[in-house]
Amino acid sequence: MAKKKKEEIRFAPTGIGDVNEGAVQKGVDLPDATDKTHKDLGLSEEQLLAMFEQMYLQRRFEERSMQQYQKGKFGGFLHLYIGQEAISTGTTFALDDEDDIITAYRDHGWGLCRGISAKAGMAELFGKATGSSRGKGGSMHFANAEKKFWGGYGIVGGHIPINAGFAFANKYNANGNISACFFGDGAVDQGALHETLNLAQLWKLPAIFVVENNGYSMGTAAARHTVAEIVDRAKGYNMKSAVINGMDLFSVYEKMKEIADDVRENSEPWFVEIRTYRYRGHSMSDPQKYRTKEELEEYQKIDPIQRLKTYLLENELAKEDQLKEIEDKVEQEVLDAVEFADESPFPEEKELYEDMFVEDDPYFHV
Amino acid sequence: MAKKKKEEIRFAPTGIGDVNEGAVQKGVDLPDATDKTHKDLGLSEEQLLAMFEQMYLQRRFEERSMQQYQKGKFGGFLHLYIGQEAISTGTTFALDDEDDIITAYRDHGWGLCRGISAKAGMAELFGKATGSSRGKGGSMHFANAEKKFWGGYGIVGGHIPINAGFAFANKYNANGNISACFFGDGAVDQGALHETLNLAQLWKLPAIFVVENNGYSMGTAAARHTVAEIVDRAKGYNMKSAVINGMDLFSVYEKMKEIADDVRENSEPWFVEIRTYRYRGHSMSDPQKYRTKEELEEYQKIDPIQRLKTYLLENELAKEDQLKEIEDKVEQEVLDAVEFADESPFPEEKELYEDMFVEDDPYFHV
Amino acid sequence: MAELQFREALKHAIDEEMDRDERVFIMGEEVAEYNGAYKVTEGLLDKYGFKRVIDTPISELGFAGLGVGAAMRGLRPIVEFMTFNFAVLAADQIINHATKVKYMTGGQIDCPIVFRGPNASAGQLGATHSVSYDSMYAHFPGLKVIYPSEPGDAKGLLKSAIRDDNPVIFMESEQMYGMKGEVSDAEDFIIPIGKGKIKREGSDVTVVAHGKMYHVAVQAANQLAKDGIECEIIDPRTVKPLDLPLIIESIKKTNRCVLVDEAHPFGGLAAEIGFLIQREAFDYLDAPVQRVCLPDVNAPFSKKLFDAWFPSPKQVIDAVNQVTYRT
Amino acid sequence: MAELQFREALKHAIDEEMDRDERVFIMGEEVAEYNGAYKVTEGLLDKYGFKRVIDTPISELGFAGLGVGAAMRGLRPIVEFMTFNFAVLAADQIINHATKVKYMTGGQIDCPIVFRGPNASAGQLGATHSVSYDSMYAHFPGLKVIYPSEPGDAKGLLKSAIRDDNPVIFMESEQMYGMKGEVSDAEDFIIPIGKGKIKREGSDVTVVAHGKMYHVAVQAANQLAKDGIECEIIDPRTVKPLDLPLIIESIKKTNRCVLVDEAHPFGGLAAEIGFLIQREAFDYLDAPVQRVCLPDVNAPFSKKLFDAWFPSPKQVIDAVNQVTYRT
Ligand SMILES: Cc1ncc(C[n+]2csc(CCOP(=O)(O)OP(=O)(O)O)c2C)c(N)n1
Ligand SMILES: Cc1ncc(C[n+]2csc(CCOP(=O)(O)OP(=O)(O)O)c2C)c(N)n1
Ligand SMILES: [Mg+2]
Ligand SMILES: [Mg+2]
Repeated sequence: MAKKKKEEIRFAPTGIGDVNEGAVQKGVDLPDATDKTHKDLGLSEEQLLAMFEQMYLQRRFEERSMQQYQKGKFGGFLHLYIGQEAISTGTTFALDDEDDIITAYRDHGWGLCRGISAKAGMAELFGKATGSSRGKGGSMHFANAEKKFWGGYGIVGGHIPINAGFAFANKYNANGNISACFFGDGAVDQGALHETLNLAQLWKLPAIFVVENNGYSMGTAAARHTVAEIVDRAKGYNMKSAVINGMDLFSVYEKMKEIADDVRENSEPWFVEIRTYRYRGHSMSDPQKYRTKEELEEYQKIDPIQRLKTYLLENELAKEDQLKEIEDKVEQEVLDAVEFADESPFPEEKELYEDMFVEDDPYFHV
Repeated sequence: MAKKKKEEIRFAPTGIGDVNEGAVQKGVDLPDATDKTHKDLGLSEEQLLAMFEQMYLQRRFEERSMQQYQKGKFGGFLHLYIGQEAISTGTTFALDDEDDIITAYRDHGWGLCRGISAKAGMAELFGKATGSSRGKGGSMHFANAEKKFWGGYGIVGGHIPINAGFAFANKYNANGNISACFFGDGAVDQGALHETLNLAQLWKLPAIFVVENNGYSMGTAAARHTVAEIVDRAKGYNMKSAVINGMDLFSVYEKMKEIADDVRENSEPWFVEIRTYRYRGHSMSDPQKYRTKEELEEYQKIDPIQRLKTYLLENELAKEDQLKEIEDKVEQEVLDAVEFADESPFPEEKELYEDMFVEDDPYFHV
Repeated sequence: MAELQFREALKHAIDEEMDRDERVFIMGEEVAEYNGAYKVTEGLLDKYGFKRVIDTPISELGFAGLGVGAAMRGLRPIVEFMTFNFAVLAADQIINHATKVKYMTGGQIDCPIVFRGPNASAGQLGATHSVSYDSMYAHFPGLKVIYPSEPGDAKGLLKSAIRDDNPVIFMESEQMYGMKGEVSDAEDFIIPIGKGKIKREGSDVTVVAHGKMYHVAVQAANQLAKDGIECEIIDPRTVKPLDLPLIIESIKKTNRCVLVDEAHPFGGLAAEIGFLIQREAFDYLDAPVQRVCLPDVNAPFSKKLFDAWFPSPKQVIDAVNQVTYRT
Repeated sequence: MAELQFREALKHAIDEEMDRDERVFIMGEEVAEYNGAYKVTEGLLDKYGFKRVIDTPISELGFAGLGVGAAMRGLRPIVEFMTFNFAVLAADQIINHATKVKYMTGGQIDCPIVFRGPNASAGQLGATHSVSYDSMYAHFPGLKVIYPSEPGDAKGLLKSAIRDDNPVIFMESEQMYGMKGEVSDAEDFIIPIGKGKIKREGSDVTVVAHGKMYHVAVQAANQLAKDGIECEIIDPRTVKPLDLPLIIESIKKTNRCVLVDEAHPFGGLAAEIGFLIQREAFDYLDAPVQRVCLPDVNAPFSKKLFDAWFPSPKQVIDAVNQVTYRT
């Protein structure tokens, strides 16, 4: 064997670009899915159908938005959640409507789950006055304060301490609500996480911190940017923790419900790693050389929407044409949304100066 | 038992101010000291005496500087290291002279260990041109680049990533050196630590990160500001770790040597918690209500300097008067230092503009 | 009128607002059991308990962000930084979150939060503990920035800040905490944010100075008065919104201006006001506006160097002499 | 002369300096295997290997600090931020450490480091991705700040920055990376830091504009020329040190000035230059200096609002008309 050359000093672990070691670094391994049935989980058939509709809506909403982006209907970043829908959907059904949710910039699915209509969402992407954030936020800043979805945020990790603030407020007001924060595997490397986990555990805040580990932070496989198993970060804080299979709706629902109950009961935080996969590139201009087609296909084979569909059909909870009907309805909803967005007016120029301050006639420096 | 009242919502764990629970929160528990002898550790008698002298110098230097401060000879902060001298001394003897050391603002002991003379140190406190940092740094910024002591730093946690940079440079240059960084228990809560531990482990940097857990971050007992056992933070990163009794010189020396060897050999970082105690207040204006006199006395009973002295005498490695001679010599050295500092000139006003940039005739904006 | 220390005035403001509004709470390093690193929060723990007076770990980014979240959910946090020098670690939460969340969500979410603590230097604490950050924060849209010079202003303005529905930066000074001054004891004494004050009338030159520099300006003015030069001293009190009309009115009278600012020169408040004056009162100026700032150099430790570094009455006098062509 | 894209010019600069000096290395998010988020580092990994082209986690504070440490120990890091908007998280390492370590240690320790990446807005990326940070960094002592407008300047200045023995902030723009321009192919082509350039001669008004704003100024000047107004455009190229003499010389000729700055107004570069001009060329000014900046409002997403927000040639023309009293 050849002696190690001195030039072989290296720092970051290597992935696809490593001509010597060749192999693409794999993103993530999935834990087993739950084997509980919907009945075991206390889910009704209507709920299952609602979940199906919700997941399908997220999927089609994003597929259509991608088309519109490519047509040049809007600009900016567009980060698609496709493949991860079981997480938003399972979580939203597991939490109470009064519980707080906050996430990063990959936020369309979360917005739709928490009451942003396809129309308001699409109009936001288009930057229209009718958008859910009046066109001020765009793709990264869906929010629906009325439904306690506090938004998408574009600074990686920046919203993590904010979630502790929600939990703080809930505890302060003793209202029995909890808050859940979602962020990517890339955000795990931010100091904000560490400071927040310590604060949350120290102050016994009723908060859940969830890593949606989709295997990659932009072009960097998880093992290339962060050490150890992500879930084990919890150990350093004596924090309760769990790993969940995020490609399976039932697994997400089951465990998130259990965790939510525990948090509500004991006012203690959890750190959760949900493993999942994003089918699309990081944003719209990603050549995706950091992963193989095979890896992508492996996950597409266990697509969460398809999996639920199969479950519904195999257990005769729904018929093909019933599901088709839902799909058609969703399809129409999304097409209507595109039309709505397209036809909606842009904000008026004076709106540039609105929403900066609470007062009606604020000061702007000139 | 009375029912919990609603007003009893609380966030930070409570210590001395807690009228209900009363007790002062204890700072820190010590692990056992090593039972090895100096021979087991490969330390010669001269080394022991040098260590004694070094520790005693740190102690007297600081006691005298406190006096001078109280006399109004200089201003600013003055954070005394008294009680923690076994850590600087044991470490400096355990590391190679070429290894890098960096610490926080409680830095006098480290500076003296790494070649700053009592004179240059005292002059620095006085803000004199003859000071180790030419009077620019003061108490918080002792440094001796020649001896690879890269300084004291006043932003809590700020120097932690910098130490990773030293290790990076050592690995880059393949020079076989390692770097060690010391910080307080309070710094553990800074995000910088988390980011650095991940980077160091991921990039396999030859670095040691040491918490000098003296039980308090200003007036806050460790358990009131940070969760779990500090050393267990390492678990989240799969990092090698250790807890050391910092009141015992031999324990520090033994373990730090072992760790340094391992880091040098394997180019992998360690996270180390050394438990210790500071005898004085945080800085000079600290009423110290957060701890009891008894707690302080408990530690003073196991004073590291006294302990070494007893060891030397009991094992007949030195006679009383030999030690007395060292003490007298040190005493004189410190008195000379005070005189030197007092008599040294202040920097000239033009020096205000020196040391900002490398070039001789730099640009300053006016 | 009561004569209070600066720190007492601040404490009264916090106390009154906490008393008035259950949603107001305060957190920061050593604010509770230690009674505040500089004793601004002395006694508040006893009065309001552990729920509303909260010690934090040294996690500036974390607890600032926690405050932002709590504000977004309807509470009214006062976040104390031990100094604004350490708040640099929390800048992301202030600049990227507190000031932007309302805008990015199309107005859905308010963020009523006060970030406060000592600003700028406090004597010989060296380079990392001596920077003035008021101009920096004023640069970013969405923040109100206050750096008062006297206890009375401090109380009235801090109360306004706590009641404000937007993020506010409120700056103090370690070196002024012990300074005494008259504080109105009118019930619920409030000073509106954005109003400066003419604190000394004079017709020869307008001197604008806020925070610690106000006192430097006063010393200079007293000295100059002996020489027959009467300074009009304007304390803007709030850096942003800036009470420009007040300044311009004065310039129209004096036709000369010296700006005294504790920040470094490049792009500091002095630069901004100087620019605005030439823009708004060009025809009234009889001399170029001059500024007295820190030099473009880090804070040195050594007393001798520190004294040379820190803006002095002498420098103000020189600048006044320059704009009045007395040199 | 070669015609290169901005990103190519930057890459050539990095490449040449890495080739020249073993101590130079580059790190940042996605700089290595992904070839750079904006392809500035394309091909460098292949050429220099994993030791010197290094992907980092999303830990801005951590890797900036690591860079500072490496620089203190004799290496010459180039730290790429994906944008300077994210560098806010690293501000403590830049402001409190890189710029202060030499001073605090009485000159013992140098810190030759370059922090670089895109600055300011890049189209519709919303409030947290659109802020211009050059003035903010220029405010603090100890930093050199460069924000060039054209590929040739970029190359010559980045090479200087990498060779500089002090910390340097080097800013680029996502929207300019694809822009082409002439780049000298003289061997080892260097532009000294601190030298501005008259990029268009004219006698009617001086327009100072750097970075992306330079191109806005050029559009305005072309338009105005049709109207018989000749702008002298000065690109300071480096924000700090600022080439004030060049600007003052020009003002002495034109007697009028418009400043175009991509920052928000309060305390931005425009304020600073405006202040300096009135101080240094008071008697030469025929009209108040005007500035064209971003409004004091966060960046909106919507294209319509974004276009209204971003400084336009029209605004520059209006300002020129104002200082030439043509309105
Ligand atoms: C503080 C900060 N640094 C860098 C970026 C640029 N950036 C945006 S997304 C991203 C990758 C994040 O990956 P991950 O957290 O895994 O989330 P995912 O995209 O996979 O959902 C990066 C580097 C940013 N927005 N904020
Ligand atoms: C970022 C930052 N926040 C706050 C401070 C103020 N401060 C200085 S020392 C200190 C306590 C630190 O305690 P610890 O880390 O345990 O070190 P020790 O003083 O015990 O040696 C605090 C809060 C600071 N210097 N830097
Ligand atoms: Mg990811
Ligand atoms: Mg401590």
